[in-house]
Amino acid sequence: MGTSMSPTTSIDAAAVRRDFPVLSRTVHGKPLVYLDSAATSQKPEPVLAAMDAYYRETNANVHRGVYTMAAEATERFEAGRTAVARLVGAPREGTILTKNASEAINLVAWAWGVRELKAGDEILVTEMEHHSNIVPWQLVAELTDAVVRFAPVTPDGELDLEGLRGMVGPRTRMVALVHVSNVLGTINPVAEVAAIAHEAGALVLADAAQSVPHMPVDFGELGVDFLAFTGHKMLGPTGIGVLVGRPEILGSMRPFLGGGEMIRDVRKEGSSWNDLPWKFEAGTPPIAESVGLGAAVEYLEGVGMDAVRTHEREMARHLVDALSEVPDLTIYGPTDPDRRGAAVSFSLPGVHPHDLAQHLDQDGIAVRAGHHCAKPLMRVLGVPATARASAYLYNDAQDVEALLAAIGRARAYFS
Amino acid sequence: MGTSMSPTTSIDAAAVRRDFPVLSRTVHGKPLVYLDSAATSQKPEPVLAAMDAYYRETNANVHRGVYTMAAEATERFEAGRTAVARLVGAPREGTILTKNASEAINLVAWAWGVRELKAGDEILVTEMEHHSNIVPWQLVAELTDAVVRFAPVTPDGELDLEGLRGMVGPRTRMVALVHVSNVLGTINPVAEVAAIAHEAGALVLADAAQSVPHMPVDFGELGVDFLAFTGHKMLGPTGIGVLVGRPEILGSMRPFLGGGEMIRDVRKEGSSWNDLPWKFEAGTPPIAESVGLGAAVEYLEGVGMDAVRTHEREMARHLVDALSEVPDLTIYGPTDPDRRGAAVSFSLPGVHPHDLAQHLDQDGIAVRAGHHCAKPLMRVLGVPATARASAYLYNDAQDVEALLAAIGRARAYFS
Amino acid sequence: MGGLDDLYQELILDHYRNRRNAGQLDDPTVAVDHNNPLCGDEIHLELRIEGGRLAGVAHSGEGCSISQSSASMMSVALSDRTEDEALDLVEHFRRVMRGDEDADEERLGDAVALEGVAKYPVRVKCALLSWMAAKDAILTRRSEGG
Amino acid sequence: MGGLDDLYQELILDHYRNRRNAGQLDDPTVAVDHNNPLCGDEIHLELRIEGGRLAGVAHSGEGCSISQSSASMMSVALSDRTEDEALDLVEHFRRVMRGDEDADEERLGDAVALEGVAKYPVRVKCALLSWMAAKDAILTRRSEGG
Ligand SMILES: Cc1ncc(COP(=O)(O)O)c(C=O)c1O
Ligand SMILES: Cc1ncc(COP(=O)(O)O)c(C=O)c1O
Repeated sequence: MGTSMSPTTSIDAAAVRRDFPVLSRTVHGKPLVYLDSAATSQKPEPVLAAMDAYYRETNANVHRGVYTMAAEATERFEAGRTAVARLVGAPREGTILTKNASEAINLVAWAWGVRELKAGDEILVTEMEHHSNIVPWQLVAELTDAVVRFAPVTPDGELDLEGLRGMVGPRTRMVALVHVSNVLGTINPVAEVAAIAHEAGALVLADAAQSVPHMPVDFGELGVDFLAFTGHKMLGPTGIGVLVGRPEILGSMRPFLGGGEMIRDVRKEGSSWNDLPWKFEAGTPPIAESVGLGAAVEYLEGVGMDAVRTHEREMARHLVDALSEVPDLTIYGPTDPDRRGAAVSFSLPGVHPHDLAQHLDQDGIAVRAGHHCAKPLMRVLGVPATARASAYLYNDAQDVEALLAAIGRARAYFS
Repeated sequence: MGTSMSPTTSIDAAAVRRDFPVLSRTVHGKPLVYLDSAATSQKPEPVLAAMDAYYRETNANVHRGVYTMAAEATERFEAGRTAVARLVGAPREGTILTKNASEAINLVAWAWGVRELKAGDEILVTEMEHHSNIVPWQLVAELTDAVVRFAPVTPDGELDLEGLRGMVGPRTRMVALVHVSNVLGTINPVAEVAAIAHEAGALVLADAAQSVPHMPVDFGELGVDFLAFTGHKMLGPTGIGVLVGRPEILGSMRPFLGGGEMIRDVRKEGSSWNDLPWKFEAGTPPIAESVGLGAAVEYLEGVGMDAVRTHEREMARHLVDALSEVPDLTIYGPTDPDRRGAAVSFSLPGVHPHDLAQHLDQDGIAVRAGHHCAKPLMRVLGVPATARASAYLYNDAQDVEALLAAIGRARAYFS
Repeated sequence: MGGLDDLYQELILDHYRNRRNAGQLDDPTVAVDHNNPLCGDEIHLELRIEGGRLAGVAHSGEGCSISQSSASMMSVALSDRTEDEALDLVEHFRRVMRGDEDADEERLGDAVALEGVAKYPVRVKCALLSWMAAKDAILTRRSEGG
Repeated sequence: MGGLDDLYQELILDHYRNRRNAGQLDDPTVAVDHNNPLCGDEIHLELRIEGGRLAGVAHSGEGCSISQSSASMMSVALSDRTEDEALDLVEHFRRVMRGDEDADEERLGDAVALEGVAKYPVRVKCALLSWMAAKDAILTRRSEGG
């Protein structure tokens, strides 16, 4: 592990870092080492500038206004959608702006599930899902007497594809799975799962909260019906998420949230719906947030998603290599950087993840400790919690070195 | 109508204006006269600064993080909630952050309505509701075979309280009404309606999107069970809204959106829920937006909600007086400034609201034209659309003079 | 009003004040209702189709000067065209409104005056309302009439 | 580790390494399970109540040094108290954790070492877990036992 990046990486991490104001802060007098991007990413200057400029220059409510400022606001708002659609190769009319990835999944669960699911129908998720891809299905199953089943994870933290295949059958109506696990880092074979599901006549939703920010993702290539992700993990602001859906399916669905914007006509006797994507956007949308997300997409495109992925593969390698040096430490998920993202969970006997995170914080290092919103997976792994270090395009090998040194100090403290 | 404010107003509008960067812009070479705050408000410097500082100084995901930055982020995020709760006299645990007012109403419609409503049950709204307080109920009624009924509006644009009383009966389960109409400006007697509804055993939801920003509102005094409002209309950012609910009722409700944050435990067999208010907040919340909304509340408190209301009563008077000078112009809603907010809708024979708004824009004046997301009310008024000028704490009598002069020019153009 | 001259030409105001082909037909082949959900503009459009030609076009409804004058101009421009010519012309007008094509004065007639609307995205929907209704009416007729 | 000394005092590490009253009781009057949903810490708490006194306190579960040592200290601090004394002490500890009161060393015993946790809001929940479980257990006993 050296201090300079591997030559296969075309990211100039030092230059990238300068674009992120928060990365120059200190914590307890130490420079911040931010290794929690799987929870939320930091934001580069152009994203902050775009949102600020929106409010200072042309803030107005969108879509309905005749006046100049409203037209300008609408243009900037819709440009955010266009950028997001472009990034994942999705049709604009199938690109719905929500408040976060969780709402995006709930949208499908409620708008499609509540009306389509019948008693005994099955929703298949996996044991490595984030709560956001479990609880909406449980809530809807409770209303419809459908059943939520969990496809197994192998002991080394990969999706058990054969196990999943065996669980897909005529009662399966929806297969909802995470593209990249926020705990294990595992990259799942979504296209294969989609083929299996479609053959059985089920729909497929991919939770791409941890993939879209970190690697090239193409909606068409994945072959899924729905793709959910979230702005704040991809250099964008909080308060915005995305549901991409196949327009034919979205078109045939009833709306979810009701309100302004999503209607064609409202009468006392009933209402009719606006065109896609607006049919699924009730009320004033996240306007400044879409502007910010658009700027985030442009930033990522500027770096290049291939370069981001290459960089993170290197970071995954650094993290796995470094953590493997620590005696007794257990890494969860694949160790092969080609099979994983740069979120690496681990545990250290005798040092509870909370205590570890607290100690690392003392050295300026931000890592996450806990169940990572994946309690069923924690039970499969047989641990109440793990520590997780997760990297993004602004991290470098020095961050990993700092982490390794601090883990050593924490270990000494508790032994 | 003079150029100086009435002495009863304790707002220094000129000083206030300087806090709003966008107000110094020009449109078509003319200084912006922003009279569309009922659609969305402009944002003062401290709100922009608070959000920007959040991202630059301490952005992290909230609630679950042990490290310093996560604790700081959580503190700033929750301080926004505390400020909002304080503003409307609500308990913190009953103050739920949503993405906008529409989601807040949908939350009640879906979480409470889908489970509680039975065939034949009635939801009573009024003819002056915004679509956001109609469509969610229609969608839920469709699923439950409940019925949505509309309490009448009088010819002069007030709620027909006796008419409403006659429609409340043993089948009424929910009375959902707007506190201040976004079209008519009418201030509804919410406390009286709440008493009528409660006597019949129904719950009451007030859509306070147009009241909380503009006047002192106290959750307890209103006597409602739920109060919905939205950040972007009260000097705050887009992407955040608020549902206030009585904790007993919220506590007995099933959750709405499922995901991270809102759970206590997730098991394959089922899940249990976090404490209020988080039980209703799925996924990463609008963190920066809460920080911004908190700053907006502090700004409003600094001015004083009584002063805001006094100022707007004067603005309503100016608007009504000025528009009354225009021959043939019809004003909708009460003309008595004590009975209305400062959103004033009107129509002018021979000049379609769209054409009027376009002409006014040419003079730098931003007003809204259309159905204002209140199509059932438009049908009651017998017009397809109206023009609407709406004022806020940064408007002054000169804005009204500019409006009046420009209306005169538009009239001449089309006659 | 210099800046608005693009939008409100004399021809537009003329069609707004004196709408051509306003009203109903005695014997329509097909009728459709369209509205612009964002602003409340509404149109009721009737076509009488004889031998594949638009022998009668009539419109009524409510709306702004742009949507009303556009309906009036559309009714003139499409009258007496074959269904295919009419569909082509609707498509041409749509592309003009999106800024994708220059207006062909010969085919559009007075409707060429609406070219300036393309600069005002919100108003484009007003201008298109009646033309989209015409397209819908023709396609409806075809799917029904075989 | 200077800055952490508040949080990780020697006493805390001692209770973490050697938990007092860890395990199960033979004959519990009441048992409760609590967990901290935000971090996964879990406690199983058993009380034996004799003549209104906490004659036995035992705890088991998983968690960080703060929650584990706090459970150990709690078990010592509450042992042999009357129910009311125990509830008062839990309330006192809760107020100390919220920064509303100074710690009363005489009543809290070793648990006074946890005072510094108040500065770390996220960890306060770890420290409180076992104490809240104790309160719940006593109240449960009362509502059941009459
Ligand atoms: C009376 C009223 N209710 C509800 C809303 C909806 O608010 P939002 O668009 O923020 O959901 C609005 C504003 O558009 C409104 O004026
Ligand atoms: C895999 C995965 N899915 C879904 C989510 C939920 O995203 P959000 O909190 O923005 O709704 C997250 C992040 O928390 C995640 O990591």
